[in-house]
Amino acid sequence: MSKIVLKNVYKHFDKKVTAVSDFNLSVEDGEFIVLVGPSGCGKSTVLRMIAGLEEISSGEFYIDGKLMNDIPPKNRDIAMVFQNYALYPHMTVFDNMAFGLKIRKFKKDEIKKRVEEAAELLGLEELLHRKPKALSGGQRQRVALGRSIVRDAKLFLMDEPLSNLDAKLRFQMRAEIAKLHQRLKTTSIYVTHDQTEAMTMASRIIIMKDGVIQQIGAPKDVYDNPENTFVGGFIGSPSMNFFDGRIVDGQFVVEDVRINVPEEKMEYLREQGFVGKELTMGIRPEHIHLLRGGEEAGQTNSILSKIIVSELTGAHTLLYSMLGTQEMIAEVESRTNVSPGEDVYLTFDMNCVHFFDKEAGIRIRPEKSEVLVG
Amino acid sequence: MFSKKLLPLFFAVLLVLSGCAGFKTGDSKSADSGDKVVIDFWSFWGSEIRRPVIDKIVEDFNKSQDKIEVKHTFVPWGDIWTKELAAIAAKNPPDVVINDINATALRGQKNQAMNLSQFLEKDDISDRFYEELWNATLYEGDSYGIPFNTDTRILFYNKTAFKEAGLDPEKPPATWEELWEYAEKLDVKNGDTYDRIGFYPLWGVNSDVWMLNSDGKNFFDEDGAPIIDSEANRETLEWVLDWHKKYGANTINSYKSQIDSQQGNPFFNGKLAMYVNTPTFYTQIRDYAPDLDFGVAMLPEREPGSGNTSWGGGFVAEIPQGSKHPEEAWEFIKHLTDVEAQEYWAVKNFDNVANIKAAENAAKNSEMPDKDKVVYQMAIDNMENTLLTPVPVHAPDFMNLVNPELDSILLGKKSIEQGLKDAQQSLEKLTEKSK
Amino acid sequence: MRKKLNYKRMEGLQGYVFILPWIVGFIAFTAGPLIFSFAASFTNYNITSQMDFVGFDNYENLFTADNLFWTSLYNTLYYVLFSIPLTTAGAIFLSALLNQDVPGIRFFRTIYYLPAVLSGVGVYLLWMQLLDPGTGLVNTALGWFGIPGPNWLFDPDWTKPALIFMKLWSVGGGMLLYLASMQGVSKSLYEAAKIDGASSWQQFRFITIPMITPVIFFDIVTSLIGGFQIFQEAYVMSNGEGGPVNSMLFYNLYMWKKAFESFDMGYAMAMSWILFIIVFIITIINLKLAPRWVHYEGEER
Amino acid sequence: MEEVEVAAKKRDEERVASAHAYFDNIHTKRKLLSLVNFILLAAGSLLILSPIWWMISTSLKSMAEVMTYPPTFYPREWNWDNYIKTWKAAPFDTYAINTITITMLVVIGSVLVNSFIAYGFAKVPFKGRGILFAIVLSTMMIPGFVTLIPQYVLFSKLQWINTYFPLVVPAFFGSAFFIFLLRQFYMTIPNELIEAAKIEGASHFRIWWTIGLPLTKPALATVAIFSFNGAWNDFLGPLLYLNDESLYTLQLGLQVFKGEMNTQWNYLMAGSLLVLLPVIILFFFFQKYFIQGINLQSGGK
Repeated sequence: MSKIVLKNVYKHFDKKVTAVSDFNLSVEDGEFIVLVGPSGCGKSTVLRMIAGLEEISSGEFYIDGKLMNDIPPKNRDIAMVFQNYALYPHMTVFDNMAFGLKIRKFKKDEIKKRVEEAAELLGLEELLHRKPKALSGGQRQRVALGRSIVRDAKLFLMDEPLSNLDAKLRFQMRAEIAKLHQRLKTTSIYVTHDQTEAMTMASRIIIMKDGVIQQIGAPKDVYDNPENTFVGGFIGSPSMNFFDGRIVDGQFVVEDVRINVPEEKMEYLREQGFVGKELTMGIRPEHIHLLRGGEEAGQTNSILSKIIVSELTGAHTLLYSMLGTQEMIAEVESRTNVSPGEDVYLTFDMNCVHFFDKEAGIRIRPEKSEVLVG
Repeated sequence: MFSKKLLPLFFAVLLVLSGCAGFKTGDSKSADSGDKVVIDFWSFWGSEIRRPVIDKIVEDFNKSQDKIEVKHTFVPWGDIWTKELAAIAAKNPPDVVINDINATALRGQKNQAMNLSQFLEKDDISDRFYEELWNATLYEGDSYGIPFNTDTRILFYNKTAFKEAGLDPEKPPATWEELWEYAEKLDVKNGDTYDRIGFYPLWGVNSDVWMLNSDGKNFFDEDGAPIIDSEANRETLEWVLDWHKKYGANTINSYKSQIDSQQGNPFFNGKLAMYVNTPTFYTQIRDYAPDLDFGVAMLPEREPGSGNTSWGGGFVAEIPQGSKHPEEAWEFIKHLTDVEAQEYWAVKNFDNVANIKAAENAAKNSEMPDKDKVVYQMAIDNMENTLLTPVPVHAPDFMNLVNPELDSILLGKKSIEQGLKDAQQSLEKLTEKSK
Repeated sequence: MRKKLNYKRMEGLQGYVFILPWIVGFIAFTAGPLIFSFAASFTNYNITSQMDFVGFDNYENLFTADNLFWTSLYNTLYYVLFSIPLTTAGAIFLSALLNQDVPGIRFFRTIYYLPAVLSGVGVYLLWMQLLDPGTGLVNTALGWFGIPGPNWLFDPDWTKPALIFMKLWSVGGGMLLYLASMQGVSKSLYEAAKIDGASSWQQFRFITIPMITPVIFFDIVTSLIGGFQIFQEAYVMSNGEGGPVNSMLFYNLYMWKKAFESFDMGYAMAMSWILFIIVFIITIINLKLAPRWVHYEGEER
Repeated sequence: MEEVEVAAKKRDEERVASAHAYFDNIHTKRKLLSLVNFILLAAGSLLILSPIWWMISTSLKSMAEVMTYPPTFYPREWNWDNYIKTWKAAPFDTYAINTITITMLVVIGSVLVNSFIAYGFAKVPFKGRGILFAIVLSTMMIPGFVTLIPQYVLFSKLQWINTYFPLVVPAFFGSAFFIFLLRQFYMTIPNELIEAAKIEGASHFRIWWTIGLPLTKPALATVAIFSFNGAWNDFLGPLLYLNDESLYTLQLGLQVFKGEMNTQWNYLMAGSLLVLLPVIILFFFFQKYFIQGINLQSGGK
């Protein structure tokens, strides 16, 4: 099967714009890699370089140890699903799926067998003789998938395949693609701008910004330990809260609010000389808790805040308020009945916060120990 | 679908066509019949009337000897000379071409047509033709084309209309003044429109013909100096403008567009009483208005004694520069312009021919009906008055400068004095430049 | 680094293979005559007897000593300026009508295409008849509405409008192009627009027009090139003269007269290269402006 | 409570009624629009057809009637045999076969080769593509007159004079007009389609053949019609390059009715109409091909 490696890959357009810089990645056989990032971050360019649709400006790209830079797309043994599906409008579903096989001179019955298998897998049996314009969006998406499956390629590339579908279909297809991958175990690289898709489907996520990899890791890893404020903010919904402040006397001071910092965090902050410096503290909304009136109220680390908006999302409620002049979102149990305008006490789970260098936005981590938090 | 069917079809077509005549390269004259020299002869005579006549002349020539075979090709009128020019440039021209007589000297100067003096030295046929025609073919004393046919301009008038207007049908107008008086009498006005128009000078010919008629002088003198701004020309244009005012632009343009486009001519049904055209116009009267009672006359004089000068043109047979068989071509041209062929042409086409003898014979030819003979005789008689206006070799495109001035004058955009002065100046500039 | 023949370069080579027929044809049939005409524009070439180098004389004469050159240029610009917008708009409008479901639409399409098929001298002679100020069909019809028709081909102010009018008559060729491209516009776009409450005009303006801009662009560029080369109609309808008062003396007509009547071929070739430069500049401007308004579905990225 | 129910029922009814009214309204509107279209098209057809009626009417008149002034709108006598006389006035059978031969080859060449070249310009990236394309366009900008003589000399050197080669062979090397036209259509094909095919393993040649050709069918039909028209009506080409009357084409044949002195209008018009007829018939039946547009945005929004 296939292992792919990208080493110091760069992409320049017109010698001026650098779309991708110093991209390094090693993918194991059977992995499902998701490239995620805002539009224009270079993720599609990476995919297209892997596909061979764009030239690699510098760096190396290997499949199974073989340098692929100068191999044309057709010889890379890859399959790709496009955002617009790129179905051939003048061919039937069957012909669309069979196209690649015909070109590769497969025998007629073999083509038929493979297409029918894929069609069955995707529930397209009834539609084989239709043309793309007679299909719904979801069906077209399936045909595009089917076209890739029949090829039995080493590597499966998907470029925002779900972005043209409505929310419900997207959810459904997401699960289907994940299921498909579990069955076929083909190494896959998937590009999306939707972090939820990334989180739910990936075996590893690559977060990109401005052509540079921000972090690579398993979804949980990336979620729990964002390397920088960008990743912290991009992954997770609602996104992480960030507060600018400084460490004074073992406390994190945000404007006029003071919050105690646990000693183990203080230790490495002190060691690395961040005391008194401008820092950014990041905390996920689910790590901000609502204090019941009375017993716990008024204890340390509790903050009195006026709720501006309260949003019920189902199991949870999002509470919007302000910490000083900075916006704050808390995700609390939905049974809590809090109305806008109400003053409540919120508390931070300080074991789950991250501190970032304010200038660089990079997470400050314990120097020696690899102790993970949370 | 469309791919699989098309390709074999395409090759099948190619295969079939490879046997087709249009795809055989090589010398088109390779199929010589025996030892005969085949010469190419291009003319623009392709109509059902003229074609058989010229074909017969060619056939007679081919039968008359056994050394030369003339192959006649019809090439469309006007475009024939573009084609000839290209063929001359490619050094693969035909051997004989019919071309415009008025530009013969120019083609001689430009080395397009062959200098024929080498043949004329051996057999001089120059005295076969009207002198005016022969002179038009000369450049620096050498001839570059042999006159074939010619034309002149005569006045046609409607005798019935004359009678109605109380005019003597046997006494056509002799001067411009008379022409005007007659027209006044012949006009039949009906409210704003005319049921009959007496005469308008610029239908059938242009104002330059009247300027020529006025004093027998062209726009250039013998030395090539422009003389367009002359007293006579000014008077002529004044006279033309008088006519213009008389009938008004709307009436004039309406008739003119019909006449120019060679459709619908008001002379045929008596809506126009007098009309200037070539003698061959008679064939149209004969064919399209057989009942019309008409007479012919020479162009009137500007004033008694100024002369009935008329204008003519015609065609020559020439040997393009680079012809492979000039000797044989010459033989054919001699045949083409000899009495027999010329007379045949004249009688069959009712056309003025260049050969004097042939023209005179034709007028007496028994095949020609009496009515035809009257007109034909007039055509021959008028040759004495007929001048040609060969293109001056030093200013071949001078009309580009003159025409707009004449247009401006007629449209009232410029005074006659100004227009002629401007024309004179631009012509002087032009001749100056090309010296 | 080995950069000799990677697949992108291979692809580039394929590109050359695709355009190879054109390159071969260009070199074999076009380049030679073009170079020749360029070289000859610096000579007094008269096709048959002379071809002496005269430097920039031809060009200099054109700009400094030849009024007719300017007249012909003015006439041509006038014609282009009015005929291109009118015929383009006319063709788009007509194809919009012919793109509808109307009974007998196939006949209508055929009828409107007819004038584009009719070509050559015969048609222009026919138009001379129709534009006859007295009995011509055009002025007769205008008369029904109480409009006194102009003298068309006899009035220097009306000759060019007459030619433009004639050109409008035969917009059927352009109509074909637009019809073909309108067929490619997705029905779903119209459906979406209808749901958004767009009127027929708005649908036309905001969907049809943008989607056919590639063809509009093509039409404008090629009709500009063609418009500058107007010749035959003027040649026929003015009896080869360009009159009255040179009002139909278009650039190519003047060039033709120079080349084939006074055999001043070198001069005519110089004229042709000046025209080339004018048209080339306009085309380049067109190409540069194109990305602002031409929408290529295929390049949406 | 009953009151409420009644009110609700009434509301429902009203809603249904208003929906009916809405759809009725749309329906009548659409009908009305279609009617307006029809009237517009019919009125326009009269405008288009009136010159053609003039041709038909002239073709049936006797020459004497053609020459009467003022002209008659209907022929006084309908001389149907004019058509037979016309056809017999020259070897039109031969001319027709010749014209069909040339036209067929030109159409085949134009459709295949231009599509091939245009694909290269639109969808294969290669170095110098922009400049080469500019040169393609440039070749349209040089007036034909100035290259006429050198081109004739060239074909003469190739020994191609008096053959169909100069008329047919260039069509197999692409024409700027058609290359540009087809390029515009290729540009509207989404790049993803091409890329998808590349990944599936298709070469550009394969993509052109299996995807490019079928997807540009309407444009190809347009090219076919245009090139048919061009070859069928070509006058200058056959005039220059054919010396043998047995090789002449219809357009050259028609010229026999035009003389230096007078024109046989009735025969000329009859001939022109006869020559026109196949083109019209072809167009009528061919139009379904460019009406069969292919919805290229099938994947998209």
